Amino acid sequence: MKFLPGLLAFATLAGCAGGLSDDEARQRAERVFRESFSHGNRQMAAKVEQQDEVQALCTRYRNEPPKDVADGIERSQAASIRYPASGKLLGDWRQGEKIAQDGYGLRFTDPDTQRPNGGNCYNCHRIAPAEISFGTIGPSLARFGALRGTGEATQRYVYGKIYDSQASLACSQMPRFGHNGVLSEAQIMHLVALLLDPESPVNK
Amino acid sequence: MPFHRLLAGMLAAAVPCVCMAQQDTQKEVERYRQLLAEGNPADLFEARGEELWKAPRGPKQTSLEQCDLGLGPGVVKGAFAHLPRYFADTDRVQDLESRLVTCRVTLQGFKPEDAAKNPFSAPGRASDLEALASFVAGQSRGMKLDAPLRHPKEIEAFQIGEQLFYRRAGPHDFACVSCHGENGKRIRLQDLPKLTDPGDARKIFTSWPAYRVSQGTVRTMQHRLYDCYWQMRHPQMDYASEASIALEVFMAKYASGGEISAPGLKR
Amino acid sequence: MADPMRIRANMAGDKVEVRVLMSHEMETGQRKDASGAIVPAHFIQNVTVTHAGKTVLSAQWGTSISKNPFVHFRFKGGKPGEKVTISWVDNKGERRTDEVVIGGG
Amino acid sequence: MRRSRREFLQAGSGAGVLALAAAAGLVRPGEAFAQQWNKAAFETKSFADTLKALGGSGSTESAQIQITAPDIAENGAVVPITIESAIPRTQTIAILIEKNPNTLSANFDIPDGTDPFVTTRVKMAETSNIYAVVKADGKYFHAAKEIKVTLGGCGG
Repeated sequence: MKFLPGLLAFATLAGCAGGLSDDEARQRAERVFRESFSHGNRQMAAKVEQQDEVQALCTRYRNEPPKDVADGIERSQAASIRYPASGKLLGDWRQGEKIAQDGYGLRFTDPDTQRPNGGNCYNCHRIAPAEISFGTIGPSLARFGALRGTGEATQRYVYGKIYDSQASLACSQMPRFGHNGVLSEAQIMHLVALLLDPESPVNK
Repeated sequence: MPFHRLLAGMLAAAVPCVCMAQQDTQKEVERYRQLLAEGNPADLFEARGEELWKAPRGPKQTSLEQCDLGLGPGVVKGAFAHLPRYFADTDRVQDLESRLVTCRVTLQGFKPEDAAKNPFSAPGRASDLEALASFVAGQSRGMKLDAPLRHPKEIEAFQIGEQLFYRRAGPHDFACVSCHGENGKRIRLQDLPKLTDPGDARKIFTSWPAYRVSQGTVRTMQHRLYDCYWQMRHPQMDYASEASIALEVFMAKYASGGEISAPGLKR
Repeated sequence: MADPMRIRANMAGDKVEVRVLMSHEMETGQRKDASGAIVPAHFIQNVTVTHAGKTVLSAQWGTSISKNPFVHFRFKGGKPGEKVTISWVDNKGERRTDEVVIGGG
Repeated sequence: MRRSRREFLQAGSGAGVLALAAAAGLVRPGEAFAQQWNKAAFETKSFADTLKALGGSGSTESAQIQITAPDIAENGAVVPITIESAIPRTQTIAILIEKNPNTLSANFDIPDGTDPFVTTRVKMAETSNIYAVVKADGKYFHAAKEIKVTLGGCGG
């Protein structure tokens, strides 16, 4: 709250000196954005220039959408989740651990090869206790299965959360790994196993 | 109930041991940083930057000593403490690096594309702009950052920067705020400043450019932003682009009053 | 030619405290460049520090000393105003010598 | 012992830097170095082999050697290490890193009048034991410390 006086002063200043209206600022920002990635990969640029509806709404509401907007996002995202046709949701936790550690993929320096994308999970979550280098943007997932149970309902929940985090929490900071095609069905299953398999170090 | 709240409750039992391990790790990482602090290789870059600043270069074989960094031609001391700012001669808001490019063009006669060439070093390939930025920033060390929004274009830049800070896009749905919107968070072991919190912003924004031990080189604020967008799965951000400067103006507003410690020393 | 070292030598009690940063890539010979080619080893092998004609520290280094090396040590017998000279030579025969005047405590 | 960076710079920007500038051209090709480079020792792959290459036939663990280093290094490219020996007549201090491709990192000669103390920074390929090997009065002593190397940033 220390900053409040500054903010107020700024608001006043902006009011007096003109400044841009919110809509003007948004439009200007979009133009500036397009002009500021002009030398990069055009395909990538086209993708980031055009936000999808969820990205645009979360941007507009700064990740705190009003209830009706949030409900709409959660509904549309829940409907987008594709569960494995086999009905099987648990993969191999060992592969899950590798995916959780791996940060490869989709950066402009990552060559377009057959190497699958990583999940970057440890960047934000504590997962297996042996890994001390973990982030804290998301909640700790240590002992997840031991605490939460490993039944089918939990499996479906975890699969869905990784597939599209915004199905259960609109404007969550967590990437929509399945919805955006970052991780494959099999990769998500391996991550479900990492969290839920009783043999996984996460639950030891 | 949202997943993360549910989890927080469920995991309460496991928390004590988690915290203990986390505290030990944090303490050791802190010690690592302290042990490094007694000799910052950024010194080497500052020294090289000072030489470059004074050396006649470019088609006009002129030094940069008469460069106007905002406090008038030839004034380096304290100039970095008031950047980014509006410059009448270019009629735009400029940060340190964009201004260095301008001076290389106007004073030394470089073509704009040559003046902005090789902005980031790589192993075995030093960058003059990096060294120059280290030198100029070091000339404001210990001073307070004071970049008020006076000119209408500075106010507009702040507003544009603010919009960009929250703009989510790309395959990971990331925006700047994804990592820099809350206090006390980290990526892996790296602490993340909440850039709209003056407490964090004053400490962090003012420590760039900084020597990155993981990179073995100084990285500038432009490089920091370029790298953030790389991690965000965006394309290459143009050097000294309007978006980068708008974001700097946005951050500088919250960081104002912070003591400049640049060039800093980081992981 | 390599960039100058940054040397600091100051009295601490009856000893001279020396800290030096050297500008050097310290290539291991194991790193690959963007095209996948091995970057040849390039690293400082010998460091010698002298004061008043006497060696006060010498070192042999391998490739695992960090890029832009840092050394801190102390010796007896120096006085403010006297010089400390530091030299290095790398595996390609490149050399650099710099000196500094000992400062007060 | 830790000094702020500012002190470092202030001291460095006084008389020191002037002398340094004056010395900048003083590179004398052919200047003799006090010692050779022990190629064989720097190619060894284990503690025992390094010790042998340095001229030792055996080594005693000693509590009089102190290694100051972080338990966890945020980045293996730069790991700060201080070694201090309280063993009388310390002649050399070597730094060995068990799991690096080559074990020996550095060997410092400590003449009379120089403290048996040195700080430097080393690269570590992975979590590993590091050894400080001290030669004192012709005999070899050592101490060990494990340093964990972690992935500090966004990772790759």
